[in-house]
Amino acid sequence: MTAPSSLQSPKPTALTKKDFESDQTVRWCPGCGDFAILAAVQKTLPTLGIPRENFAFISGIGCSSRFPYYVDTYGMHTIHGRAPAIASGLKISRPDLEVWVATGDGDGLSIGGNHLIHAIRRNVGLKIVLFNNRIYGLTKGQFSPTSVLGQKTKSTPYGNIDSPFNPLSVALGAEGTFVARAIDTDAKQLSEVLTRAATHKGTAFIEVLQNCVVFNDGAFDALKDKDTKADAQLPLEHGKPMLFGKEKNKGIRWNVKTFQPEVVQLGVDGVKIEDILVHDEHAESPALAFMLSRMGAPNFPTPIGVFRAVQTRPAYEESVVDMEKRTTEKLGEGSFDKLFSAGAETWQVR
Amino acid sequence: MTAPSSLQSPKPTALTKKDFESDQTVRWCPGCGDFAILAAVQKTLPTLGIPRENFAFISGIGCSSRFPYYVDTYGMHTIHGRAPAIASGLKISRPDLEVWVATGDGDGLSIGGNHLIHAIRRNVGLKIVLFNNRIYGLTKGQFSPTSVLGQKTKSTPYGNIDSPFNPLSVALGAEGTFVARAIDTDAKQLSEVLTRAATHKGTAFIEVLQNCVVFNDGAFDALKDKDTKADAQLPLEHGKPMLFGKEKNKGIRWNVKTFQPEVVQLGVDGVKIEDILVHDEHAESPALAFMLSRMGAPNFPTPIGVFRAVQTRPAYEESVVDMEKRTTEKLGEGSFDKLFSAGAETWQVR
Amino acid sequence: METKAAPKSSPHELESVTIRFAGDSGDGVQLVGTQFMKSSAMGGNVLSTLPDFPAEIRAPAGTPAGVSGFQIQLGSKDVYTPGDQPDVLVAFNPAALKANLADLRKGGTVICNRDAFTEKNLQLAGYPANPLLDGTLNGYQVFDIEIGKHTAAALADLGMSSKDVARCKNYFALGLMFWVYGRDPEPETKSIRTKFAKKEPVVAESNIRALQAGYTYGENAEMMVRYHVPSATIAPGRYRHITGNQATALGLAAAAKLAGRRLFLGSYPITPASEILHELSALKNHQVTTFQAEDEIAGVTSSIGAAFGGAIAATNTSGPGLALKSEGISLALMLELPLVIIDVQRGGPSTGLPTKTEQSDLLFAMYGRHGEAPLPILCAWTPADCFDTAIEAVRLATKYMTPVLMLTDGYLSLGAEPWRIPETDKLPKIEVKFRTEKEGFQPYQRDPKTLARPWAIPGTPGLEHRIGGLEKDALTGNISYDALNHEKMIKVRAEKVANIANDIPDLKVEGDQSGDLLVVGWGSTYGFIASAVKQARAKGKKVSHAHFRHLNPFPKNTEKVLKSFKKVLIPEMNSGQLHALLRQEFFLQATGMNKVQGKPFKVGELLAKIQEMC
Amino acid sequence: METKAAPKSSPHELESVTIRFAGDSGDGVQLVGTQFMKSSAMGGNVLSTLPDFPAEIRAPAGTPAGVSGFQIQLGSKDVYTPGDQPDVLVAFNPAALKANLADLRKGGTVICNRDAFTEKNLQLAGYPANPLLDGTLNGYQVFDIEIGKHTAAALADLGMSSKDVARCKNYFALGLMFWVYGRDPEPETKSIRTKFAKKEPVVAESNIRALQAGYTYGENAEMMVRYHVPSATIAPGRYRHITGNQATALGLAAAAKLAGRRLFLGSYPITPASEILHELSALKNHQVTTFQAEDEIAGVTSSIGAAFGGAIAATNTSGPGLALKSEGISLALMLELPLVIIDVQRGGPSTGLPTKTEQSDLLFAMYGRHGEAPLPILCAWTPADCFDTAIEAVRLATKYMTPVLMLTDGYLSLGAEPWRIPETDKLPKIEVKFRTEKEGFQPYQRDPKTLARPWAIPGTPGLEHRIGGLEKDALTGNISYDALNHEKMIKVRAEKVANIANDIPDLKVEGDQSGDLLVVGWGSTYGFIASAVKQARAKGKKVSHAHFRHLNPFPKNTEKVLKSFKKVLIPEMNSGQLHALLRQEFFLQATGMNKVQGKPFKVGELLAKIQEMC
Ligand SMILES: Cc1ncc(C[n+]2csc(CCOP(=O)(O)OP(=O)(O)O)c2C)c(N)n1
Ligand SMILES: Cc1ncc(C[n+]2csc(CCOP(=O)(O)OP(=O)(O)O)c2C)c(N)n1
Ligand code: SF4
Ligand code: SF4
Ligand SMILES: [Mg+2]
Ligand SMILES: [Mg+2]
Repeated sequence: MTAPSSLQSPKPTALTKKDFESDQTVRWCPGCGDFAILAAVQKTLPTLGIPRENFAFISGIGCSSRFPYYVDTYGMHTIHGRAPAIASGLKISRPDLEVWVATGDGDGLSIGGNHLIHAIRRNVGLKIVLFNNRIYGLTKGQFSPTSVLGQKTKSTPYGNIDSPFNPLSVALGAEGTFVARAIDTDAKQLSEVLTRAATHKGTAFIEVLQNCVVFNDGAFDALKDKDTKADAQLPLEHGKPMLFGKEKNKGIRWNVKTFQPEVVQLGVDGVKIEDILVHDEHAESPALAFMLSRMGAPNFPTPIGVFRAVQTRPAYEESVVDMEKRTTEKLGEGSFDKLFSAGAETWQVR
Repeated sequence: MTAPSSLQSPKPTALTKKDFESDQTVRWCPGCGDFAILAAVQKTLPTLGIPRENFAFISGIGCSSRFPYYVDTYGMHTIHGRAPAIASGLKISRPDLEVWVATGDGDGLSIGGNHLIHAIRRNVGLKIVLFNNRIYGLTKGQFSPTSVLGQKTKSTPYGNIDSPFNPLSVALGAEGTFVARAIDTDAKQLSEVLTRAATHKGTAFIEVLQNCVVFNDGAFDALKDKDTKADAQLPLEHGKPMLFGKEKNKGIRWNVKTFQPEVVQLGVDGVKIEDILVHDEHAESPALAFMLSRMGAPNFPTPIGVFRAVQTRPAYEESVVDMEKRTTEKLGEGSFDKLFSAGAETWQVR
Repeated sequence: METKAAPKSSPHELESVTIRFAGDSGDGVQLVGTQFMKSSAMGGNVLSTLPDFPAEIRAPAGTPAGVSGFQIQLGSKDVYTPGDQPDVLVAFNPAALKANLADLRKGGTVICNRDAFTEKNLQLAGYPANPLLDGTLNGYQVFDIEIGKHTAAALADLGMSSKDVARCKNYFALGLMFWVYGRDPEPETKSIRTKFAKKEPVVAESNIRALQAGYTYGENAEMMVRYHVPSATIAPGRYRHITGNQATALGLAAAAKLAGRRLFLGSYPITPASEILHELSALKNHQVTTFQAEDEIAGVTSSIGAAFGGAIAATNTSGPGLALKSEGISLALMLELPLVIIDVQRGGPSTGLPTKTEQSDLLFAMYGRHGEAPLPILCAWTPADCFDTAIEAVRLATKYMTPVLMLTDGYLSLGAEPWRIPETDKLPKIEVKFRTEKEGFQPYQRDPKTLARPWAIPGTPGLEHRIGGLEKDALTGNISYDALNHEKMIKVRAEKVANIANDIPDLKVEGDQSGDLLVVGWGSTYGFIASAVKQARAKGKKVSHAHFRHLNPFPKNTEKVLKSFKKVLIPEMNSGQLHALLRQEFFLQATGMNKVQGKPFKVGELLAKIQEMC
Repeated sequence: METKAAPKSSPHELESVTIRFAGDSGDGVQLVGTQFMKSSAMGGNVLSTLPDFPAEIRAPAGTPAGVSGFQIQLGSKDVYTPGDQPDVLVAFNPAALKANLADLRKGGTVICNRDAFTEKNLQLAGYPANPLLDGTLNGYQVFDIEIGKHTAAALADLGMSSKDVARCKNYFALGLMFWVYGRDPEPETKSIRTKFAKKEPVVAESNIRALQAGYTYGENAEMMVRYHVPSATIAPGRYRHITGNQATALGLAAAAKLAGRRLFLGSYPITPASEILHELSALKNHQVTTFQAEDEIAGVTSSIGAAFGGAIAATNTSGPGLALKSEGISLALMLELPLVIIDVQRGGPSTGLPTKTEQSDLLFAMYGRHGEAPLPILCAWTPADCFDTAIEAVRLATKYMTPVLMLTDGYLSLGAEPWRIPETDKLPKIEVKFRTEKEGFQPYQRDPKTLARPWAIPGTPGLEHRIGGLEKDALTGNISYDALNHEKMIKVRAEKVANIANDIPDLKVEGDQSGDLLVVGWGSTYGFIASAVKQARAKGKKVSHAHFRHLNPFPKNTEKVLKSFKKVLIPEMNSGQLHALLRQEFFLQATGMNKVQGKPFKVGELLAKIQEMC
C-alpha cells in the first residue's frame, strides 16, 4: 500500500535541520547525552533526500523514548519495549516509509529484548538507534541489562550482580545485517553511522553510548576523554587495518593458536602492518564482527563504527512484496469472487 | 532457603530410570523425537547421584513442554514462553534444587526468547533443553523462528520468508557459558551432553534437534542418515582437532585472510593435522564457539557436542547467596527491629 | 455411475436428523462428513456441522483418545445447531464406537465397519469383548457391515495395494449414507474427479467405485431403511460450507476490500484461533498481509503500527493471548487508532481447556485494561455470522477510530454451516477517509458527530505529528499533565464508545414482544437458544428470545426489552458474565443458567429450563 | 544552640495547619519538610505529608516545571490528609511561588526568600515583574526574608564557598518554621550531627548555625507571629515516618519473617511502584531476595517459581505492568500457589499519567483475567496502613493458596505519616505449613475448611508431583479434559475465594449505624472521606462512613450496612468502579462522585457534596 499522499508529494525541496525540529520543548536534563543524539539525527535527516513526511519515528518508554516528540516527522511514543514490533507492522505494511526506532538499554534490551532480536532476525527495514546509558533514566536510576557488575543503583544498593549484555553481540547473535556503535558526543562519527544506517536495506542496529548525567554520569568518560580516547577507541574502517592509539601505531592481530585477538605495536617484535587484521564490514560470516563486539576495556580498545554491513538477505518487507507479487501472478489479482470461494467448494441453490 | 525436607532426605539410594518415569501416559505422536529425549533424560538423571525430590522440571507450552508430566520429579507445566523466568525464580530462591527447563523452538525462541536470553545472561543455574523441531507442533504446524526459508507450513502456504535464528548463536550472543547441540536419536551423545550440562554451574543451554513426524518430518535426516551422517556432522571434542568424515580425514582449518573456516582434507594440498583447528570448550572468548555455531549445511558439517563450557563467571544464585552473606556480615542478621527502622529516623513518643 | 430408480420401499420422512461420523484420524471422517454435508445442502436441507478433534495431535491409532468425529444435523427447517444427540452413529472402528456410543440417542442407529472389530482393535479400544456380539448394543438399531471387504471387492480389479484400498472405505460409507438419505451421488462423482484430477486416474476411479459400492450395498441390503428429510426453503444463490474462523477471516478481508485498504493481521498461533491466520495467509493476492509475530504482544502492537500507517488492522487470539494483548489494546485506545481484536474464547482460566468452548472472556473484554478504558465489544452468533460481525467490527473501528473487540468461541471456530456467498453490492459500505488537509489540522480534533479524531497517515505532507500513550491535550494531542484535561479525555473516550449505541440496531426480540419469559443470550448460544425457544413456543409457552450482538454499548432499547417480560433467563457458558453486566447496568433481576463444561448447551437442557420457568 | 525562653507574645492557637514547602530540586525542600514533620510528630501533633515531584527527572533549574514540593498538615486531632489547601507557603524561589500560589488559601501566609527574586529567576519563573512588589501578593500575609543573606551572615566565619553556604538556606527556613510553630530545635541539632557525622565537621556546624539563625530571626523579627498547634493524644511508642511504598515493603518483609520463610520479590521498575523494590533490595540481611526481572511478565512468573519453591512470593507494579502480569496471575490461580500482587494505581489508560494518582484499576483487578478467574482483592487506606494490608495479603495468600491482589495508589505511594513501630508480638500470626506426609498425598486434595490445596515443595521426598495451567483433576491435579470436572473446578475456585468472607472483619461504619447518608469508599480516599464526614457530623448531618479494605469478597455484612442508610454516596477517583460492583452485587442505588484528575479529592469538595445530599 502506498500512501496516496506520498505519491502527490512534490520533489523534496532542500530540507534543513530546522525542518526536523518540532515545536515541543525538549525536556531532558541539562547535559544529557540525548541532546547530542537528537542534534545529530536532525542534522542527518535533511541530507538523505527524503521528504520529511516519509519519516516515522517510533519509540517505547524511557528518557530516550521521548525522542519522537522532538523530531518534526510522523512519530509514535508507544509502550515500554514494543517499538520494534510496532515499527515492524508499520514498515511491513508501508515499505515506502523510512521507519526509525528510538529505544534505550532498558526499553530495547530488557522488556523489549525479544522484539528487538526478532526484528533483527527478520531483517525488517528499520533503523534502530539504541541509547545505551547503562541505566534506567526515566524511572530514576535502577540498573539495566547493560549496567556493569558492581554498579550501585537504586535497586542494587550493594552493587549489581547481573552480568550485562553486550548489545552488539546480541544483535549479531540475532543475525544482524547492519551493526554499529557510536558515541553521543562524537557528532561526526555518529552522523556517519546514521547516514550509513539510513541507506541500509534491512535492519540497521546502532548502539549509541549515551551519558546520563543524573544517574550514571561519566560511564563512558574513558572513551571520550581527550587524553585516553585514542587508546581507548578502535575506529573501524572498512578495508583498513585495525590501528589505534595517538600515533596509530597499535593494532589488532589475530592469534590463531588462542583464537583470540591481541593488541600489538607496529615495529615491536617485528610486527608489520600486514600482521594487522583488516576490517571487513561485508564479511559474509558474522564471526569477525562478533569477535570485534567482544573487545573492550580493560584489555582492548573499544571498536567504534560499523561492525557489519551486509546485504546477504533481502529486507523483510521486500520479501513480503515479492511473495505477494509471485502469488498474484499465480493466482491472479484478488476479487470478492475469489475471496469468497477461497479454498472451498461452492454450489448453487436455485 | 533450604527445603527443610531435603535436609531430612536420606542418602540417595541407587536410583534407576524407572524411578524417573511418572504414571502418566506419554501422549506424543508415535515416532515423535520427544520420546528419545525423554528416555535419555530418564536414563541420565539417576546417574547424577542427586535425590529424586531435588529435581524440578519446568516447561512452557508445546508438545515438548509436556515433558515434565512424564518425569517423576517435581514439575511445572506453565505458560507459553515463561519457563526460564519461572525456573529462575525457583532456582534463585532455592539454589539447593536442580532446576531443568524443557522448551521448544516456539516456546523458547519465539514468545519466550527474552526470558531465555536473560536467564543465559544472568547465568542462572538452569539446564535448558530446547527441543528444536523447527515447527510449532502443538498448534498443528505453523512455522517457528527456526523454520527454514521457503518452508511450507500452515501459516506460510506459499513458503516461509522469515529467516531463522540459529539457537546457538543466540545463546552465545547472550553470553552463554555452556552451549551445546545434540540430536534426539543419538542417545549416547545426547546423554553425554546432558550429563555435562547437569554439572555445569550457571546456565546450560542445549539445543536438541528433534524430529516432528507429523508437521516437519525428516528435517534432520541428512544429519541422521547412516550414509550422510559422517560427512554431515562435526563431532566436537575438547582439545581435539576438528576432524570429520567416514575416514576422519576431513577437517576444519581457519583462514585468517577471509576470517572464515574452511573444509580441508588431510594430506591434500599439504594439509597436516596441525593445520586443523583444535576445539577449545573453555576458550574465554566466545568467538570460537560463535564461529562454530555458524557452520552447517551446505558448505560445512554441522558441529554436534559442547561448543562452549566455561566457568568464567559465577552462577547467578551463587552471587545472590554471596551478596546476602556479605551484607549480613556487614549489617548483622535481620530482625524485626532492624527491619522496622530500616533507612529511617525513629523517635519515641511517651 | 448411474443414479438408480426409486427405492423399493418409500423412505420414512424425517423433519431433521443428527448423524455423527467417527473414526481414527486416518479414516477420512472429516471428508465423509463434509461431502455428506455438501450433498445435503445441495439437496435442499438446512444444516449445521461440528467436527470433534482429539485433544492430542495424533493420539495412538485405534484408541478412543485418537478418535475424530464429525456431526451434522440436517433438516427441513429450523436447524440452528449440530444437534444435541446423534440419531445415527457411523463408527469406523471399535474405538470410535467406544468413544461415541454414550452420546447416541437411545434407540438410535449404529452403522459400523465389522471388519475393524478385530481382536487387536477391540483391545486398543478397551473393549474386553466384541460389543457387536455381547449385547452392548442392545436397544440400538445396528448395521454392522463388512465395509472393508465390500470395498475391496469393488476395487478388486484395479491392482491397488491393500493399504490404498483401505483408504477408500470412507467413500463406501458415504455412498451408503447417500442411499439411506436419498442423495444423488452424481455431483459427488464429479467432485471426486475434480479433486483427484492431478493424481493417478486410479485414485479417482477407486473412490468413485467405493462410493458406488456403498450406494449399491444400501440398495441391495434388505435390512436398510431409507429416510427422507424434505427440502427447506433456502434462498437461491451460490453457497459454500464455512466455519466460524473461515468466516471471520473472510469478513476481515472483505471489509478491507470494501474500505479499499490493505488488511494487516498481526497474529500469533493459538488454539482455537489459528485458522484465521491460516486462511488469511493464503490470500496474498488480496492485499492481505499476515504477520506471524513472535508473540501476542507483537501481534497486537505490529497491528497498531499498521493502523498508524493506514491499514485495516486486526489481531486474533484466544484467552491467554488476549491477556498478553491488554497493554497494547490500551495503547490503541489512547492513540485512537482503528483496530479489530478477535478473541476466540476457549476454556479458562490459564491454559485451561484449549480445545473446548466457553464464553468466559466477556467481563475480561469489558474490563481487561488498566485505567478507564472502554471499547466497543461485539460477538458473533453462528459460524457464518462471523463474516458479518467482522465487517461490522471494521466498520465501527474505522468510523470511530477505536479498537473494537470481537468475541467468537471454540464452538464457532470449528462449527460450520452452508453460507450463501453475498453479492458484493449488498455488502455494507466502509468509508475510510484519511485527512490530507493541512489547514487547521489538529491530531485530536474530533468529528462532532462520531467524536472520532482524524486519521492522518505518514506520508501525508504537512500533517507530521506525534502521538503516544501518555495523556494528551484534547486538541493538539501533545502530552498534557493537566488535571482537567485528563478528566475531559477520560469522559470523551467513554462518550465516544457510548455514542455508538446510536449507530447500531435495536435489540431484536424473536417471538412476542412481551410475555412470561425472555431468554437472553449472546454469542454462539444463539442457535441453541433459538431452537429451544421455538420448541417451547410450539408447546404454547409465552417465551421469547433476545440475543446480543453488541455488548458494549448495549443497544438503546435494551432496558425496554428486558423489562417487557415477567421473567428473564440468561443462559451462558460461563458463571454469569452477561448477567452481571445487565444487573449492573439495568438493575435487572434475572435467572442465570450457567454451564461451564467446555461444551455448548443442549437444546433439550434449555427447553427443560424454559418449561420449568413458564 | 540553646533553646530560648518563652516568646514575647503568646502564640495563636490553631487546631491544624497546612504548610507547603516549595523550591527548586536542589533547594532541599524534601529535607526541610521531613524534618519539620518529625519535629511536629515529636511535638505531639498528628500529621500527614505529601511530596510533589516534577514530572521530568530534572527540569531546567529555576523554572516552574522544576519545582518540587512537600506539603504537611499537622493538627491536634483528626488529621487524615496532607490538607486541601496550604495555609502557609514557603517558597524558595520565584518559580516555586509561581507554581504554588494558586493553591494557597486566600489570606494565607507566604514566606519567601527575597534574595532569590533576581531578574534572571523572575524570568525563568515567567514573572514579567517582581511579584513581591507588583501587588500579586495582595491579600496574602507576606514575609519576604533575605534568607540567603542571613544564612551567609551566620556562616561568615566558617570559610565556606558561597555555593556551600547557599546549600544551608533550607536549614535557615527550617529554624524559622521551628520558631513560628514553637518546636524545640535541640533534637534537630542532634540529628544534624548524626546525619553528617561522616562528613567534614563544618558541614554539621554550618547547618546547625543556619537552623539557629532561622530560629533567632523569627524571634527578633517584630513582624513574625507564633502559632501553637496543641498536642494530640498519640499512643506512646517508637515512631518513624513512613510512605505507602515503604510500608508495603516492610509489610511484605515482616509477613515473611512471621511466616518464617524467605521473601521473594519479582519486580520490574515502574512509577509509582519502584520504591517497593528499592526498599526491599536494601534488606539483603533479612532473608529477602529481590529479583529485578527483564519485564513484568518475568516479575510475576519468577515469583510463581519462588512460590512453588516455598517462598513468600510477591510482585509489585502499576497499571501497564498489571496488564502484562494478567496471564501469569491466571497461572498462579490455576496452580493455586500463594502470591501477592501489588498494584500501585496511577492515571490510565495506557501510559496515561504515570506520576498521578487514580483508583481506576479496580474492575481490572476484579475481571482482568481470561476465563472464570476470581481472586481476593484488598486495598490500603493510608500510607502506614499499607503495612497491615500487605501482611493481610500474605496471610490470605498462604492460608488459601491463592494469588491475592493488593491495591494502593500513587497518592499512598509517596504520601507519608508517622508510624508507630509495632511490637513484634502484636503482629498477626502467619502460619505456613508445608506438606511432608506422603501417605494419601494428593496435590489438589483440599482442606475442607479453607478449600486450600496442600503446599508441597520440591525437595520433599515422596511428594514429587506435577502441576500446570491446563485444567486439572479435582483430586490428583493431573490434566483432565472432563466436562464435569472442569465445572467442578470452576466452582471450587470461586467458592474458595468467596469463603474468605468468613475470615475477614465486618465492614465497619464510622458514625451512626444508620442514618440519612452513608459515604462509601475504598483505598486511599479514606482520610479525605473520614475528614469530610467528621466535619459534616460536626455540623449535625446524619452521615456515616464505611470504607472497604476487602473488595473481593466483600465483607458479609456489606448489604446490611449499605441498606441501613437512606442514601449512599460513593466517591471514587475513577468513573465509578466500586459503584458498579455494588450495583451488580447488591442492586444498590447510590450516587457516584467521580474525580479523575490524577489527584485526591479535597475534603472541602466531599463536604460540599455531603451537605448537598443531606
Ligand atoms: C510496562 C511498563 N513497565 C515499566 C515501565 C516503567 N519504565 C519506563 S521507562 C523504563 C526504563 C527506561 O530505561 P531505558 O530504556 O534505558 O531508557 P532511559 O530512560 O535510560 O533513556 C521503565 C522501567 C513502563 N512505562 N511500562
Ligand atoms: C500465550 C499463548 N500463546 C499461544 C499459545 C499456543 N501455543 C501453544 S504451543 C505453541 C507453539 C509450540 O511450539 P514449540 O515451542 O516449538 O513446541 P512443539 O510443540 O513444537 O514441541 C503455541 C503457539 C499458548 N498456549 N499460549
Ligand atoms: S535522567 Fe539521565 S537519561 Fe534521562 S534525561 Fe536525565 S540525564 Fe538524560
Ligand atoms: S506434533 Fe510433532 S512434535 Fe508434537 S508430538 Fe507429534 S510428532 Fe511430536
Ligand atoms: Mg537507559
Ligand atoms: Mg517446535
